[in-house]
Amino acid sequence: MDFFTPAILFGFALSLLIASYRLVRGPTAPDRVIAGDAMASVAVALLVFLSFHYEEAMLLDIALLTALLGFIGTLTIAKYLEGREVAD
Amino acid sequence: MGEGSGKPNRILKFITVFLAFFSLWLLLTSALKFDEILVGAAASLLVAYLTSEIMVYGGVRDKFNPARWFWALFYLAYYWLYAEVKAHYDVIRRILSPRMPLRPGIVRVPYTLKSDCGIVCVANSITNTPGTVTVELDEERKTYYVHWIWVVSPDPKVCHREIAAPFEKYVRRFLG
Amino acid sequence: MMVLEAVGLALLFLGLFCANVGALGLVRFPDVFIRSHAATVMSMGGAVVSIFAVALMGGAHNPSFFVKACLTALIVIFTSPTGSHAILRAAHKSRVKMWEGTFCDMLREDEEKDG
Amino acid sequence: MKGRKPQEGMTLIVKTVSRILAPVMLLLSAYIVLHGHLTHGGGFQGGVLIACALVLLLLAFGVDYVEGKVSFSFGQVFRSLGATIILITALLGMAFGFWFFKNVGVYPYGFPGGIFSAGSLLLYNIGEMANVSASFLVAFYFLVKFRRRKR
Repeated sequence: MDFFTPAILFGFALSLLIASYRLVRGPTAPDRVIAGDAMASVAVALLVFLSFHYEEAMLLDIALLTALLGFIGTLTIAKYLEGREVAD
Repeated sequence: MGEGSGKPNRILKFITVFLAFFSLWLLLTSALKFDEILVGAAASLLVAYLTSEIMVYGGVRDKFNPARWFWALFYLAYYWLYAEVKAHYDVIRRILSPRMPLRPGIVRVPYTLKSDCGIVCVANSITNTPGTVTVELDEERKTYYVHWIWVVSPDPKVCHREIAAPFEKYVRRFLG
Repeated sequence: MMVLEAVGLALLFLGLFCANVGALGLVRFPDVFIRSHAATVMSMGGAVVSIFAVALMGGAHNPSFFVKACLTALIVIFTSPTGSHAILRAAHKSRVKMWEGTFCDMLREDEEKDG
Repeated sequence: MKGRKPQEGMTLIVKTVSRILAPVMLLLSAYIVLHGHLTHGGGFQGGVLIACALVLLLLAFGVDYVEGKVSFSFGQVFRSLGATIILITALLGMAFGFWFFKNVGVYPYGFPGGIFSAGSLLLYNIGEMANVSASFLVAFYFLVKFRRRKR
């Protein structure tokens, strides 16, 4: 198992790197939000893998909360882009 | 929502939500010690008391029907082993081919479901399969507006047959 | 237990392949709506399959790890399509320019018909 | 839906998903607060998560819905209640003959690693959770109302 760990980490890092091109470059704001959302879910997977590798159960809680809080951020930006107030 | 307005139904709803939260707490702590169970029961009692009206609409009796659970499991197996794999293969082929065959468009997809949870389950299933994304939901016309990566035909009947019908057929059995 | 670990490892590499291909599609596709399909490949095929694979690998020795990781995957399955739907609806309402080769746009037609 | 006044909140999909997720977030915050002395996290993090659950409902359903459930004055009262619990916990240390904020065992200690093993730290976490969650909620209400009056 430890033999494959560098390859797995490299795969995660490569996908995050390629997607961050769209995050930096994206012509409109929804492009950036879509790329950031996808990167957040891959980062959750990376946290779960690190929790397995270091045998650290607390990283799982952090992954759970990252998945939940990214959703709230996406909804907030969506409401802002629709051109409405947060309240209604 | 008309059936969910009696006192026995409210108590039944409360018990259902409490059981769900208590099992979630046991899964989270994953330790069967006495103090964990005591504190977890207290916390899930409090949260269920506060939120059981928000969480479950309508009646609660049919949620314990075993036939519905069987159909839900069947739907999960169909969804993860056939629909997702097929859609992923299709979109990955389009990404990797050098000429990128694309014919995108937003089409109307009518639906015939009644309950809120069923509508949302089908909409999220459509979004979760790559190739189709639900952009807008119109409750009065009973229509999803779906962005499709390869529009076969803009006719709503063809779109319903290609996109929503395989999910609706099973979701109707367990969510109505 | 070796079988579970081998299956988990194979699934993990499949998930990594999907994540990289989805990221590539995110770069190559021409507009927001089409890019969201690639983002779905990244979050469903990449993240959820990887989480499930790691859950299989760790769950061989430690059942609570399996349960918590599957809970994380469930939350990703619930939230990812909803966020995608909300952001695309906002993009369509704020008139983000669509690709020139777009075949049809029924939603805009219906909105203009209603006035 | 179209051509008339815009609907309150977001679409049915977002409403239903946030209706299911917000109670789960409340339970997770209870887990974080009550295990505050065993894991990372504690009163502040749990309180922020409660405020996040209410903000999720506020985004999905609109501010009038959330104010019908948790009113502004209830938030103020709850915040003061949390501060009072923190003060009582701090004074307990002096009441038992030690210094300010000394951790004392107001209930019998359990075995190490259990929930009942922390003395008055558990009470402090709960008070901080009440204070922080209500403060964040009141701050969000202030922001929303200020924006509305300006328009």
